[in-house]
Amino acid sequence: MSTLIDRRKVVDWLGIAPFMIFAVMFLILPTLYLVTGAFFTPDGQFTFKNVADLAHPSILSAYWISIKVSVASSIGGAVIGFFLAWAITLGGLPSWIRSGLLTFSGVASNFAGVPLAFAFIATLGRTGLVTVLLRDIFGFNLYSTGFNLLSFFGLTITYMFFQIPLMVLILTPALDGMKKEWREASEILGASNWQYWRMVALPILWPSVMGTTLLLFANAFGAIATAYALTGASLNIVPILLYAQIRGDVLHNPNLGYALALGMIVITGASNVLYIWLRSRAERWQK
Amino acid sequence: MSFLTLSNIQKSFGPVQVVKDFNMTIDKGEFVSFLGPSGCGKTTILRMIAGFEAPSGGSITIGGKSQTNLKPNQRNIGMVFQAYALFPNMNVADNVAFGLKVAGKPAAEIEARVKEMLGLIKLDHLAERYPYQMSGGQQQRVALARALAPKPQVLLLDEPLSALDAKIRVSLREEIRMIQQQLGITTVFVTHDQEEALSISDRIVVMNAGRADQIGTPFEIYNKPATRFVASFVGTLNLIEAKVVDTAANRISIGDQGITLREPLGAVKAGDTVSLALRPEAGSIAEGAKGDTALTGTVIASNFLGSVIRTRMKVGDAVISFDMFNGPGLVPPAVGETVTLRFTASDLLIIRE
Amino acid sequence: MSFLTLSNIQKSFGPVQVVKDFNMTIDKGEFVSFLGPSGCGKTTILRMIAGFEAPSGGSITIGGKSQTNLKPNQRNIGMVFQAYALFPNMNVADNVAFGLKVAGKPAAEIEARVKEMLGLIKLDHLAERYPYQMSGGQQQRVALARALAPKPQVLLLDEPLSALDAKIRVSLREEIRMIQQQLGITTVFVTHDQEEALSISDRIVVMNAGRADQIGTPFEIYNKPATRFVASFVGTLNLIEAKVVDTAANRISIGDQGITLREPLGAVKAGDTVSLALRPEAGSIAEGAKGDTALTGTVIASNFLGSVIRTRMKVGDAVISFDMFNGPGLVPPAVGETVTLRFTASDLLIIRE
Amino acid sequence: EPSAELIAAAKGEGKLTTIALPHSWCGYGDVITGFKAKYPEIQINELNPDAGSGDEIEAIKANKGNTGDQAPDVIDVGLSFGPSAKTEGLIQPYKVSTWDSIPDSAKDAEGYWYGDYYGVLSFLVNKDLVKESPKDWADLQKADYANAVALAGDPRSANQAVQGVFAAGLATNGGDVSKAGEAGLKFFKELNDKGNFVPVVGKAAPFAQGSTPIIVAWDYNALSWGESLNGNPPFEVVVPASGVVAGVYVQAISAFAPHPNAAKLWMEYLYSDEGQLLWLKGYCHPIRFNDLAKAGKIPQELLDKLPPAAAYEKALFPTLEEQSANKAVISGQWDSVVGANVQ
Amino acid sequence: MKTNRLLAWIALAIGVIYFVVPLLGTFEFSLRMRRGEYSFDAYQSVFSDMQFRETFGYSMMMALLTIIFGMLLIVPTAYWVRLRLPQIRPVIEFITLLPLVIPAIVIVFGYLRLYNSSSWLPLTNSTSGTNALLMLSYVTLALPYMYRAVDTAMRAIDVATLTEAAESLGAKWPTIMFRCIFPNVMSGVLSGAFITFAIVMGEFTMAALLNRPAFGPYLQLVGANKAYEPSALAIIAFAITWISMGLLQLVSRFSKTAPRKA
Ligand SMILES: Nc1ncnc2c1ncn2[C@@H]1O[C@H](COP(=O)(O)OP(=O)(O)OP(=O)(O)O)[C@@H](O)[C@H]1O
Ligand SMILES: Nc1ncnc2c1ncn2[C@@H]1O[C@H](COP(=O)(O)OP(=O)(O)OP(=O)(O)O)[C@@H](O)[C@H]1O
Ligand SMILES: NCCCCNCCCN
Ligand SMILES: [Mg+2]
Ligand SMILES: [Mg+2]
Repeated sequence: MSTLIDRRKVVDWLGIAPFMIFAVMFLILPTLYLVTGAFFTPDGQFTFKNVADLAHPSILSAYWISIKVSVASSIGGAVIGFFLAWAITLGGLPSWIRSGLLTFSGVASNFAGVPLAFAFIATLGRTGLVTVLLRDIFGFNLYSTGFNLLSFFGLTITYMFFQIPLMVLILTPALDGMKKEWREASEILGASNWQYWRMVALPILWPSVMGTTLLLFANAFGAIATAYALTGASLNIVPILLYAQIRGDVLHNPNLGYALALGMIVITGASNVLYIWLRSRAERWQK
Repeated sequence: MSFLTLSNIQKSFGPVQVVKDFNMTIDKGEFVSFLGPSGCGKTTILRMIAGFEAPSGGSITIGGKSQTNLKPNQRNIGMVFQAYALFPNMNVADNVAFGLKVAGKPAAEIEARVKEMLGLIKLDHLAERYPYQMSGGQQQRVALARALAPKPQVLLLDEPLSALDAKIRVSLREEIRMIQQQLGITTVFVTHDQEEALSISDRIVVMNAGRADQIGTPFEIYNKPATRFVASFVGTLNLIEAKVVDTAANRISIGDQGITLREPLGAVKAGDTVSLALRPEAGSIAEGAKGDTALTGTVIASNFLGSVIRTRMKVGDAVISFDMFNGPGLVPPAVGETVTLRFTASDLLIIRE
Repeated sequence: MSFLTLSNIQKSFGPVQVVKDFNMTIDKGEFVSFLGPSGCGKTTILRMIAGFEAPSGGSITIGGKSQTNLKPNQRNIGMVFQAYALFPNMNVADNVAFGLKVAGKPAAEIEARVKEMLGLIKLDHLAERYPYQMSGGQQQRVALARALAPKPQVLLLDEPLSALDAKIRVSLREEIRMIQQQLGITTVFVTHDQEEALSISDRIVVMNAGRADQIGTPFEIYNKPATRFVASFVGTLNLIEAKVVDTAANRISIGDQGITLREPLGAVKAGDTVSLALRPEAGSIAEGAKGDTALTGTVIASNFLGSVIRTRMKVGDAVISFDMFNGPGLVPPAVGETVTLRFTASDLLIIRE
Repeated sequence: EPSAELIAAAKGEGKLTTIALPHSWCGYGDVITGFKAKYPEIQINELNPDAGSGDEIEAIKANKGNTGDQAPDVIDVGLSFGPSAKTEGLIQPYKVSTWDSIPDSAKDAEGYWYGDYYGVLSFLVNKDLVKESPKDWADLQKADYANAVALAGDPRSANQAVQGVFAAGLATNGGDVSKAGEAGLKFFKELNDKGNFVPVVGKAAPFAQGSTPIIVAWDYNALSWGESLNGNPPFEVVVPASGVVAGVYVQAISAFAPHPNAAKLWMEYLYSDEGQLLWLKGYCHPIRFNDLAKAGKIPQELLDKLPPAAAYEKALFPTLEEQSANKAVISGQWDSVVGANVQ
Repeated sequence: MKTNRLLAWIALAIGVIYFVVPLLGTFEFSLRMRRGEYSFDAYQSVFSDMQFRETFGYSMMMALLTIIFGMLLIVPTAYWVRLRLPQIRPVIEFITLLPLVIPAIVIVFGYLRLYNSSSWLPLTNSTSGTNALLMLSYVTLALPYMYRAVDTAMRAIDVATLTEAAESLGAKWPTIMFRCIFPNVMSGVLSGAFITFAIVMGEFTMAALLNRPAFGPYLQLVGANKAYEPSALAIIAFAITWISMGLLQLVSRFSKTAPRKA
């Protein structure tokens, strides 16, 4: 009998073998192959220097800015994306808007890099469409308010262009799962709309919202092309440093680059662990 | 004293009118059931009382106060849904406390009331459980407690038992009735299970296609159905086609057996066909059974239903079912056997339309 | 001739043994119901027959062939699930055709068989519908047709009706029974609704905590319950505590009223307490009711259940319910009235344990 | 002229893989077309035209042992990458037949790498937005040029940008090469504090769009971008009056080149008169410029399109040591000194 | 309810402004190629470029292959994890997050080391091998989105019971997978496909370093050297991708695979 159970266990694991083989071959091994470079000098000596170098103030500050931009854009994206997802699921809008926005989100969630940066420069840059229109028509000088597209804030709202759609895409199914009866039950018990959202809807959606926000965080944390194209010479964030070390024609210390990559993986891993822990708390009420 | 009044209520969804000129008054503390087939408008009326739908016409008052401009959360009504609709993120105690918290009641009062409610539904020991950890019947009891906790003026129940299985349904409906009587709360109960409606209601509204076909006590509904629809919807009914033999003498025949009816036949003539209704429990084939009328036929099936054995016999072209109580000594009639069913002529109702 | 045999079946999940040494043989064409409270192991046995779970011990044979090493898709067993489990992406015809297509049957044969099956469940006109476009009852009929289409050796039904409401449940169970008899297919039906089990089974297995308490015809189960559990689970039962007055004379007393039992009292002595069971339908308070025994008590409640009126009366400390058929002329006893219930002494069963 | 054996061997290989050669850079488009026309049997496989020097080196490293289409045969990298690649054993020696006419200061004695072309840093000016073009580095600090000045890359990773900072430093500290790095950073810090510096990477699109009205770039890039706009907007390329810094790129053959003979033939073509003049057509000064000029092989119309020759006479060619010292300062301290206003 | 709808319209309006204005800015600029007037010159220039059509076509092909292969890998995996290995889910979720943070260049350099022409699996030796490697790299990049989309869709159906129903009718696992599971998670497959499609159309690093003629590198090249065409290209790419998704959705609606109510 025990062989029977064992056989079933083996079969269970065999079922995810294709995925695991794929992940090992095309994700994990290639990464390890290089990222272990974090522990070597260019001529192949084992060292902790690269990892120790991460403690350099400019690198620490790069991590810190990266984390801040990622947190800001993931939370901003999550909040606005949430409202949009709400609008197309529970807001009583015509159904063509829903499918239109969903496919649009598919495209926009990957509209990044040079074209995106350029789009924002062409819109909100010093000579951008909106900036110029505001100035010429309303006599309003956007930049005299302290606004600057090439800044932390600018980068955050630019990132949100792909963060929001990602949120919409992933959260829509969760909102679809909200039962009408929950709202009615809370209404008939005297709850206001706000009480319903605070006490019922948000707690129920919380695990999905958190999970998606984590995804957005990682998404922003690893995004390089947009940041580079937007604030090329000015922004000190990890992916740019990393690329400068691996690809630049000046700095060029790939091993330090791999240490930077390792740091990013560790941070993502940590945020994932945090998420799993938070979720297990938030999901006490689930099977 | 009329407490909940529905006057000339209409409701249309687009071009379709699903509730048609509905009138009813319900007394304080009364337990009224809405009984009717699927789609007849029961839920719609309930939802209008709750305020989830606005009537297309007519008015609803509770305790003399028009509800027209009140939102659901201003009506102080309790509601229990078919699919429980417990908040999955809250445990039992929090679910029950919800309406009180929302009303800003002090913590001590909430705690006491929740305790009282859990006692009422006998689930004190499960206060910490989450909905997914409970059976359907337990969940439905919690839903009831949740609806009752804020002391609503009216309790609405929309097929609260239909997702449960038979055994639990019976015990829970008795519990609901008991609690309702204990609290004296005016209750509207929607169901399409006739036994359920009959067993717990003060009055029943039998609905048919957006209208009330009959409003009355269970006894009236069951024994004096106002329409053919009510007669056939409530209870199991034999519908028998009979031939008029003699209008003056109230004589008809079923197969070749003549019967004298109590009810006057009315405007028909000899040779016409009339529809008669007979409930399966109205007659008996026991020796010495009382009854001024008899029909003899051949048994074609005999079905054991537990406490009751239902036998079908053929009389001419008509098939007539009759029930007898089961007992250890009882031998159900065998298929092919000839039996004589005795009943009172007044049990035979003439169905007109 | 035994067709499906379960020998010494055991099943444990981790440390918990949920099926304990279960033995049963089922004949070809027989309709057997498994009846029992939630969690007693009914589904588990069914799933072992289907091959979804491997028994921890014992063997299952069908038509003499051991099923131990066969996967579910090799057993040729039809199954109907509580939640229908129709394939949402296929229309009715495709759902029914699924098992035949999978078996590689020629298109013409599939078409013919699907047509036949849809005729059987009377849904020919809905062949093009998708599951979400149909009511629960219709979906369940399609699930039945789908399970029957490949002509399985055995049909398994796991509470196929419990998600449906009362009215549909009754009509569908009759349909299932009819189809089963028409096709002569060996069927195992799981339910925890006793009326359901009683009304359609050739034999019933009453399960209790992983064991079969009794296996027998509905009549046997209902009228000769082997254990106290079976007695109380099947039907509504009055359990009455009585005091032994005279062992030799088989005399006991309920309240202050003496009764002579038919069944020998056995190893008890005067002054002991014994439990007696009496079904509500066994007695009558009608004048001239037959019966060698009588109990007189005070009515405390009278409940209208449609065809039946259930009255509760108090005899000493015991509360005894009894049913009478409803009829237009019938006036149910009023609360407080004193009535005498007559029944046959052999209806009083002694419950030992 | 390449030997017949080399040509035969190269044709035998049938393919050449290049990397980081944008067609608008230095006339590479024409160079590639010319090579193809001359040796139609050899297919040219162009890898990532937009790559930087670091990418080129990494591509060699990553493709050790790979003879697939991903492995570059030849590279064209910033001066400092020549010696370092040699040390790491990533390139192999080859001396073209015109070897002797390449100035000694611009080649590795053993033939591992050799300078190919140079340009000087210049200002590309959008005439729609900037009426008065800056004439020298110091002018860039004027209030007129608020939000106007951009580099053509990130000084932490792009040679072109590093040299821009270096040149600015050189101009403002009176020509002290050894301190030019610090001076350059100071210059840009000031520029940034005044709000004249635009931290967008300058190139054709932002130039046309208007967000980078003045770009500090190699003259050949400035000219090529400007030309490509067809007068929309009109542009001017200004070589500053002081701090004229020349940048030399070097050619080399990968040590792991899958097609070594085709690579050698490619070098022969690049260093032939024909190849050199094609670079010049792309506004670059080929390394044999003086040699060709002396021999009177340069058509006048090519010279006319370049900034006046006088501008180049003052050009400073920093040595390798000077370059790497300043580079370390500029790249290393850019973040902390100029820092950007990103918080 | 009415205030709800109003709020929804407001949210939508804000979203639309936020999303449309930058695209408008890009569009407006793309029209400015001719001095002093708006024209479609930049578009003409893009469309007349052979390379545009070639690279766009190539990337479309790759996108479709990626979607097909990716779904064949992910749907069964998500299914299996739900059915048999729910405890492994956090691990899978973490793995599928990795591609977001591991820089593409790190991954692709790894590929060049592991699967070069002299390795045990010389994928880069041939064009088809390299194409396959590129496609697999796209699957890797799409993993985070595909997995989540499919897993969410699977939550909505009772995977276990459907499987048992199919098994009891004699179905073997390919039938279960392709006739009973796939069609019912089509909504998830589709939304995963949308994102994948967009990823592949824009991806630069993998294609550039594996040296395949994809649209991403072309976009980058044009962006680096031209002024007006990049904007025109961005608009064109955005529009074509969006239209393709719309078509994909229409096709799937009319094919009878997913007749679920909205
Ligand atoms: N929001 C709506 N829009 C359009 N038609 C509706 C709406 N709600 C209900 N209906 C229709 O109104 C009619 C009455 O519906 P209602 O839900 O009141 O029936 P019911 O008696 O509760 O039936 P059931 O027993 O099936 O619950 C049905 O035909 C239904 O389809
Ligand atoms: N996979 C499993 N792992 C652990 N325990 C299980 C599993 N499946 C069933 N059980 C346990 O086995 C016992 C019998 O379950 P089973 O489903 O057979 O009951 P049942 O008689 O069908 O009940 P119900 O009427 O509620 O369907 C229950 O206590 C149940 O919790
Ligand atoms: N091969 C010429 C040197 C390479 C520099 N390429 C510049 C591209 C800018 N990103
Ligand atoms: Mg309803
Ligand atoms: Mg079960």
